[in-house]
Amino acid sequence: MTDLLKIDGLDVEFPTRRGTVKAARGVSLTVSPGEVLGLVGESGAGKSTIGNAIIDLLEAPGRVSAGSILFEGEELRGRNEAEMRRIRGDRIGMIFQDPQTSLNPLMTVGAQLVETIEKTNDLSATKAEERAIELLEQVGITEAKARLQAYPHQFSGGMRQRVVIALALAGDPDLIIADEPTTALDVSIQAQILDLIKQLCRQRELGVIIVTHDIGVIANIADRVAVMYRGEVVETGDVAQILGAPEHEYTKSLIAAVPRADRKLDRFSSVDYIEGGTKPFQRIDIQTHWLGKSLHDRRSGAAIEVENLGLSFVLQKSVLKRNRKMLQAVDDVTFTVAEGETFGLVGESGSGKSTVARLIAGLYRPDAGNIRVIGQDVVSSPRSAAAREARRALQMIFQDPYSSLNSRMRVLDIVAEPIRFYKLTSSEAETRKIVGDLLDHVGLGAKAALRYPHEFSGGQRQRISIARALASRPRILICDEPTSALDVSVQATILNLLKDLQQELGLTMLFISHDLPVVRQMCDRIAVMRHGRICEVSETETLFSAPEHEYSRHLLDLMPRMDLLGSARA
Amino acid sequence: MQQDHPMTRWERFKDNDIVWSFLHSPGAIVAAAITSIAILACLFAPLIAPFDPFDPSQISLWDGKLPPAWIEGGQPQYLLGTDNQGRDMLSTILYGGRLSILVGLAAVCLGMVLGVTLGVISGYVGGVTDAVIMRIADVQLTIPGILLAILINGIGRAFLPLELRQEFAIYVVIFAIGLTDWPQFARVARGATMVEANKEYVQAARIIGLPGWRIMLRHILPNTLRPVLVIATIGLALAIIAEATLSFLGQGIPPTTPSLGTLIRVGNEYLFSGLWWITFFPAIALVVLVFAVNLLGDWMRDALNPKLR
Amino acid sequence: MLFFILKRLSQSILVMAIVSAVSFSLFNFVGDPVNNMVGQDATREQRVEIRQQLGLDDPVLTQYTRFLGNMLQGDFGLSYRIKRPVDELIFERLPATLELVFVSAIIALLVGITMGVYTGIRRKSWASRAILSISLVGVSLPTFIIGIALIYIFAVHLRWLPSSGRSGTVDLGWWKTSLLTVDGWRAIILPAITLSLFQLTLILRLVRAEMLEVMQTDFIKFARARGLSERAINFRHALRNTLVPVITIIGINIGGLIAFSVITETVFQWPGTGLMFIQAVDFVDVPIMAAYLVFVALLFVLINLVVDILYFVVDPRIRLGD
Amino acid sequence: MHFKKLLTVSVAALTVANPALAENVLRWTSQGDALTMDPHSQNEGPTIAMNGQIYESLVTRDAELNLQPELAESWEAGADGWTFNLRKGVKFHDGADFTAEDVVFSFERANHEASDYKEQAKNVTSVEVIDDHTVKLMTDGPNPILPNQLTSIYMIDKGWAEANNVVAPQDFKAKEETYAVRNSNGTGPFALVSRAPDEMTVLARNADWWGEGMFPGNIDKIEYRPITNAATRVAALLSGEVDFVLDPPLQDIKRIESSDGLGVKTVAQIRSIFFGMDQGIDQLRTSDAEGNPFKDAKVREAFNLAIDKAAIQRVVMEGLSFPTGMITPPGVLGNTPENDPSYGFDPTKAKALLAEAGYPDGFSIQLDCPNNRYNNDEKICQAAVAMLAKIGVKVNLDAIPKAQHFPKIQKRETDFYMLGWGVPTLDSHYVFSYLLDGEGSWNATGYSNPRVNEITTAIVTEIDIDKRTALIDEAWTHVKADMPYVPIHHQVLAWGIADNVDIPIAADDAFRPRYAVMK
Repeated sequence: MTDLLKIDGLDVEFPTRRGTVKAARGVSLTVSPGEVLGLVGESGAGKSTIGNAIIDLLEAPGRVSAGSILFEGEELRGRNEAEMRRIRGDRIGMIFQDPQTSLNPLMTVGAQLVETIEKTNDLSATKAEERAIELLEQVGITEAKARLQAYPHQFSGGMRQRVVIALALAGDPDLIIADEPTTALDVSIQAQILDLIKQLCRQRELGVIIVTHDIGVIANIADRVAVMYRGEVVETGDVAQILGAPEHEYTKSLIAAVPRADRKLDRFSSVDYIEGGTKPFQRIDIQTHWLGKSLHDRRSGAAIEVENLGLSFVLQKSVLKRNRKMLQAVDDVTFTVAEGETFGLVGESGSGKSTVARLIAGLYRPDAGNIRVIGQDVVSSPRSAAAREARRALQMIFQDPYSSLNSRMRVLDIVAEPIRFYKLTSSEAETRKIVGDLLDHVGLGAKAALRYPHEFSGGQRQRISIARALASRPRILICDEPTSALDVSVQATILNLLKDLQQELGLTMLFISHDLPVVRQMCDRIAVMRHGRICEVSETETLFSAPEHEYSRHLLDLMPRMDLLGSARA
Repeated sequence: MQQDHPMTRWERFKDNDIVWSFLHSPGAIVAAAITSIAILACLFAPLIAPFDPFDPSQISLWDGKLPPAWIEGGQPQYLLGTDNQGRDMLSTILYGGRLSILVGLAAVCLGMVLGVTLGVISGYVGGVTDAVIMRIADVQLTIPGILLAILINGIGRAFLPLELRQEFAIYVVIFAIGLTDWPQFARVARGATMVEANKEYVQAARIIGLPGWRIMLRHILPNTLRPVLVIATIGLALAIIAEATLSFLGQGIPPTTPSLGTLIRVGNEYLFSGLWWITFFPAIALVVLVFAVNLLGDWMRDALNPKLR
Repeated sequence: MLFFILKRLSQSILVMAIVSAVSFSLFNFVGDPVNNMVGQDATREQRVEIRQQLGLDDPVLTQYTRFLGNMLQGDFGLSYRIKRPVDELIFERLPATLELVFVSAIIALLVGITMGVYTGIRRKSWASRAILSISLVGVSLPTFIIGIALIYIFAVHLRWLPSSGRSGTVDLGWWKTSLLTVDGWRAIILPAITLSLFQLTLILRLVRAEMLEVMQTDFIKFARARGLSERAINFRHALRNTLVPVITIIGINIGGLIAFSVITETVFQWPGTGLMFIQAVDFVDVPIMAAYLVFVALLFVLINLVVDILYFVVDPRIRLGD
Repeated sequence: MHFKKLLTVSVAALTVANPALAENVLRWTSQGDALTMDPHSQNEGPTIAMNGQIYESLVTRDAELNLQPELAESWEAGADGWTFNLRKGVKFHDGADFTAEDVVFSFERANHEASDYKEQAKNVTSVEVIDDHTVKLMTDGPNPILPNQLTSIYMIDKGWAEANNVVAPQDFKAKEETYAVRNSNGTGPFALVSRAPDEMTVLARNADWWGEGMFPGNIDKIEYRPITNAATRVAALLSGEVDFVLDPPLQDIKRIESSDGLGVKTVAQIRSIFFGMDQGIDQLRTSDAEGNPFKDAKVREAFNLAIDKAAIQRVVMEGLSFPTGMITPPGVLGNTPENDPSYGFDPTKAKALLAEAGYPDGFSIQLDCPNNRYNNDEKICQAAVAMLAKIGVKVNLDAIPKAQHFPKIQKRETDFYMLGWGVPTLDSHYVFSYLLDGEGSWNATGYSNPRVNEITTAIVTEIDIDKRTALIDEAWTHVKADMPYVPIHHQVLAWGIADNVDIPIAADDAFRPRYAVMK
């Protein structure tokens, strides 16, 4: 089998003012026709750079500094722009991550297809249109002829990604590079798109490179896998071998850090290979420390009680009420979280799970229903002293580590803000001491206090967020997808930290996630949400072994099959 | 960027992308230099200028209309010549520039404070407050700034008592220009606020239980300042031009304490009579000043827009 | 769509109501109109008489109601100075202003967009850098300085073009145009360039900035990855997307042209509404000032309405909804 | 390349000069356009000048300002009025004959409530028709100077006015403009062809004019374009777009003179510029001084001595002014070589006088000044500020448009102000009654000398010319000693004229096209 693409010793550099950054170092890869190569790695590993380097579309000022890229036996390096333009689209197709932004919003889908088709094939307008319809049908779009006249915004996300694939196929390429093609999509749609790519690969004898951070995607689609770490390919091999019996230390850590859906573990295996800097800092003695004062308030009973909660948003305004389009984001939701319990809320995007969290946190006011926090009604008189007091016992950790910290404030001021505002200490010196302790306790070290958020990585920022939440001495912690923006390896350490805190402080936790394996590791009980409603509430192990609701079963079916993952480092 | 010890303030300052970009952009450095020299020269005009053009007892009409020192007939103590009243052009330009810059700065500050306050409130509170503030801004935008300034000036002239008018001419101009500026600031601040208000750090602050004013002041305001600063710089250039235009149309600063615009208006009458220096030097001073401020604003816009860096 | 337009219309009416109140208040705050109407030799009795005849002694509310009623009929009263109906004066001078603004807008749009696109595409070329530097000088030059300089160079020094005024007008009955004769075009060139220069540079810089922004988007990258030609990428994809935000700004810019025509008309003695306005301010001719204010606001509101509708046409996301 | 070529061609096309015209077209400009073509509606300089080319009065002045017959061939004074013999065979532009009936009608119209010429026309109480071509203008008692007062009361056709419903002049009350605002029908040498206000007014020669052949003028067509901005006005002359600028700014005179094909004519104008000091009020409004320093003649003299009129003449006025000690110029009955010289310039003495008056450190005061009325008005005021500063008087200058300045004088709300005064009647009575009489409507100085007031009344009816002149001289001697004003100078008129046309300049600043000759 001859190689469709053979990359050898590829170096890519980005000259910056702080010196030249090597985004890829000596990367060698091969792809054969009809084969799916998975290129996996965490953020900053340089995986996307490889894809862009192949078709010579590196972001400025990046450049290929060494190595060769042989495509069907021809060298692609050093080609001029005109030659590359003939290769792009015609012989190598690209699929990008976000279907929302990959299509020109002002042109009909048909026009974009036709212009791409006409570029390679000298076809008449009607022929080109026929071909466009054919392509849309191939990627599974029904009523293709009618939909040619539609604009991208009239398609759903999954459909748009199908259009993107059709566009990538329009020039009848031999190689497709798909850069995180499913990351922006919901699980159920993700599976369909991956199936489509795999099917096209087989049918057309295409070579496919899938660039992803998601081991699940690799497990589902790849034939062979190349693992990248800090610009280098550390390991290449058959998918079963890499996932089941990795050889390189990094690969081993990475695979180990992937949350297992198939069984519950006590803790995530620590991944020191990656978070090399996570030295064990001095931890505080909760019993005697300022932070532990809330321990004495503990009581038994319900921490959060939600009754018949409802909230709708206006989607489209109109003078006439009947023309107004409303979205019932939360619809008759009822559940109770007991003190000290970790309660999970799962569902796909748009299921209303984050909205429920924000309702409880008081960021939105409900249209209907009631919420009690530690027995205190916080809906009917939200500004009463008792309601405020109850609310203070409740803190939240957010999804995006970048936007959840005010970049203009020092870490000290961020963490100290609730302490200072509620005057929880007697002096500024004490405040500083406590902030230092908290930062030590979450594994950052007290010295971090004087820095600004942008000096920290995503995982470290989540630790700052956690420290800020602790500074209010909360009894309830709402975690809204706290790790979904993080790399797998970092995710493990953060989840471990949350588990530790929960045990030490006896926190009640409301854990929101779309990621079933994570939820399984974290939660005692789980509520499954869909279209603003709760489908079922079950004990975690019950849900995973014997789901009651049809939708729960569907979700579980869609979980990436991890059969290939061996029991390595379990 | 993982260091064991926090950087000192100076290191952090130098390491700042914007500062770095500034130190590596010759245009920005030149512009900043010109702007600071101009601003300093004008602010310290009383110390630098050879004469005090506002002190009538220092003026001798017989020294009027002298050409610059290097031209035949010029006198060395009047480097850039004298105007029709016998005032030293260099001193007049320095004092006039001072007035122009002060008016510009004050007008921009007024517009900025008003606009940012209303904009942040509008963006954060939303609802009816937002609608009311933005409708007022719409009305304001419907009447072009320069017209409004002319009108406010006209009204100010007619409305203020005689004795106050002289004294308040400058304030009326500042008010007129500042008032026409605020919707711009309000829109930008509102936009930025709406972006920031949806960010999770603001939600975190709300969950902590901080009151709205404190969130706006401590969290949102500092994060909206970047785009506001860009607008303010460009706004300063526009305000200086607006003042000059008003004065040129005879609706601005009176000729007894002339700004650059007033000087150009007066000088323009001598354009054909060979006394080119009376209009040329103030015009050059104005253009260079505005150009420098614009250059700075331009660089700032690029530097603060991470996408284009 | 209907809802959208109705909403905009009601906003426009609100705007006009406020502007009319402002312009009415001019009558009460600005000067004593009587002084501007009587000759040097008028006696005190004559003054009192005129006040009564003008209804200046009526209660303010009565005066405002009268003003609104008259305004809706296009009646702004007689100019204090010229003693002719203001609406007639405005309509007499309207063609001059609108033609000037029209020609300027065309220059600003054509040159501004072309250069903006060029500098956006050839970001690094020396020509782009030169255009950008010059454009920065352009925004730094006050309109009146440009006007004076152009007059000095092209009229007085080179004697190529007339220094001021409008000439070669042809009366079409309902419109007096100067765009049908060589003389007319000779006269309009300098003021139109002067007026357009500032807006031209603004449009140029805006188009460039938007172009650069659009060039960073994923769909441009995806178009590149499909191997589309530079032409197709630049014009079919980038330019069209650039124009969507540019349209709003262009609406404001044309409004700016109307506002700045006051200055240009003054410098070039262009017999339009702006010149009339500034003369009215000098003479505190309140009916003209008030009418001009209302008239400019109306133009602005109309332009914004047109821009909103253009938005509908250009952007399918708004046109077709989600 | 093609584009470049196209550009060259189009520029060439645009720069081709107007095709040579067979007729003599005079293109001229001045600051302001006529407000209306109705001859009785607006008593305002540019309006009178424009209408004076179309309409005519019974009596006119030539370029030397001598009274000349126009629609009347001769006139004679009587005890109760003047008899005028009308010119025969005069036709209006529409062909109607000019008769005594039209004179009666015109005076009635000029005396109408809506007329702006009432002040002049009211001297004629009624018009008695003697025959078709003889009228007697009745006056209230003897009026020695009636013909002087008639030069801008234009004759209008009764029939035309009635036919077009313009029997009365246009009124500010009217909602509609009248026919006469944009149409005209006079007897004059030029007839209106087209008019776009503030833009362009075109007049064509009236071939049926009575004076055809009697005057040197050979202009066939007049194109008038008003240009408000002074620099732009000069630019139009320099660039050859106009042949004649009525009012070029003084500082540009040299430039015009030195330009090829252009020249300048100057003449002393019948207008004097001076400052008024309010010596009537007890406490000045804008001064830090207790009471009113101006009540002390020493202070008034100090002000007079502090102003360096020679410097103003040379630097501010470019030499185009005549420093003076009177507020009325030569050419007006009453100005004499004895009284005309200025008070001189002596800052030392001025300072001493101030000290004597009790103000060794001076005082502050506001000077109200117009900025769009007289030649370099604002600059004269600025110069005065500097000069008064040198004797310790701190002057705050408020320079504003004339529309806002003049009401201050009329309402007597100013302490210290600039005013200029022209004398259309060329008689001192016009000055006394407005500026020096205690009740004078433009006398904001509060000056009231009983003897001057007496003389002002007396000379209205005094027919004995010698006696009358002696009275006038006496009054001026009082004024010279009392110093209620600070006289600065008499203005000099300058016209910028292209060499291809000869236009005689006139001291009243009126353009008389019937004398204009194109070469």
